[in-house]
Amino acid sequence: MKLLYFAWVRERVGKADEDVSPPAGIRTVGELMDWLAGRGEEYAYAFENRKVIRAAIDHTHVRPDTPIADAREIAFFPPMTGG
Amino acid sequence: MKLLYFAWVRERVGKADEDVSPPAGIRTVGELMDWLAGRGEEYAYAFENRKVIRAAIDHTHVRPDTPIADAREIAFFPPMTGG
Amino acid sequence: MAVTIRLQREDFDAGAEMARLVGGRTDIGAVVTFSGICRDHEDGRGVTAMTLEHYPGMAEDEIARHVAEAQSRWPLQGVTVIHRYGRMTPGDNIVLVVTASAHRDAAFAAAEFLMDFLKTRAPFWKREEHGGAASWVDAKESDDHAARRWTAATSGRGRR
Amino acid sequence: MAVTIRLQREDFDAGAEMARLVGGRTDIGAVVTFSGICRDHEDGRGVTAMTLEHYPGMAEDEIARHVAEAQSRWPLQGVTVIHRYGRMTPGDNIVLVVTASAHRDAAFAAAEFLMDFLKTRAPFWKREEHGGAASWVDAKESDDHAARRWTAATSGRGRR
Repeated sequence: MKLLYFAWVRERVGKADEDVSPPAGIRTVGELMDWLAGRGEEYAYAFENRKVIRAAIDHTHVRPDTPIADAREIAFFPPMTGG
Repeated sequence: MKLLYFAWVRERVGKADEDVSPPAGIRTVGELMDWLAGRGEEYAYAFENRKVIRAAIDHTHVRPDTPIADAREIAFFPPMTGG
Repeated sequence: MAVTIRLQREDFDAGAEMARLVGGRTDIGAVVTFSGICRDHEDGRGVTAMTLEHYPGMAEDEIARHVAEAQSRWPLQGVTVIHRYGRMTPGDNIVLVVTASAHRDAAFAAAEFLMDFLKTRAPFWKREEHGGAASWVDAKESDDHAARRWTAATSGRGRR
Repeated sequence: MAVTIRLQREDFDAGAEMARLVGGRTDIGAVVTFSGICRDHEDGRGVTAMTLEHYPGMAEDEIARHVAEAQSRWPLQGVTVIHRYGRMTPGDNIVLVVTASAHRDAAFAAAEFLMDFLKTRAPFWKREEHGGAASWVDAKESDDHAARRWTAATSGRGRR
């Protein structure tokens, strides 16, 4: 699946997007964040305060307990500050 | 004192403005309307439903019990429909 | 604060008025513009034209009082109010309110406040033409209701 | 309903967008326009520039969803939403919302609704420059609070 990062999540991870294949046990958005946080220092830093990080699956806001099984594109980003 | 009429009050009275000298006993806006209503058919028609008629003294909205002693200009008109 | 109040027979250019209020300033974050336009229908009836009568002198005074009241309620950086009088046909501009503030809630609230008061307190009267016939427009209870909310509540978001 | 949604790096002309939404129509009575402008200060700190990052694709989808929601809540005749991205300096336009309806309450409510959701749900992120330093703007509790009022209340004036 494709992951996208925005704003300071992007800056901390050090890239704007990547393709990942998480293990079969990773079922939800929250579990995906836990798994990502274990992938290295930059990910641990990006996901250190998981409560403030928002996620979207295929352009729709989702909660941490949302299943990722059918996702093509998952994005992680800080709370939005547009307008 | 100068009286001004607007919208259908003006149409019913048949003039836009006039100078009047009400008798000394006429002290309030409401009493002035009563007095005007007795001045002829067109005034009686204009002021037949006194409750809906609004008044202003010198460009400020006033109630029927407002004294008219210091008024230079008194206007009568229907409820406003601007904007 | 930059205040413009104009009563005029001529049309106005809403975009130009917005630009004039904001132009060259960098402290304004939010501009709310309300344009009132002559509609071709009213309460299900066709409207072919409309004539707006006003009370010259009092109209300016009454609008200025409500602009001052808006300034005292919200932190505004500019207000423009333009109200036309005379005869208009559907599609014509009638009224323009522009409010500018650092923040959007103040700009929105002040624009709504001014419109509610223009509808119920500013001395203007609309006479509508429906084909051959013409009639004075009755004041709307919904407009009075809208205006009353500003006296019942405190300023800003507290009014909701 | 006439719906325009644009994300763009280029500036926009608020007056021209208003005119385009209304032009040639005689059924619209009220047009509310909100312009968000880059300010030279934020929370008492000077701002020299700002960069807006967005999530292409999702931003359009999210705005379209909220425009559809606004249409279902209020009788609207047209909505335009333009949001810029890229680097802006104080005085530059950031966002434009234009709503058109037969009546002013619907136009005002829909414009406020759309702005509250652009602030809290549309995937945009502001990075402010203060002289040499730059920092991502934190989301504001006041914006979340403003957005929540639309889920708590029913539509139209009932929300107040």
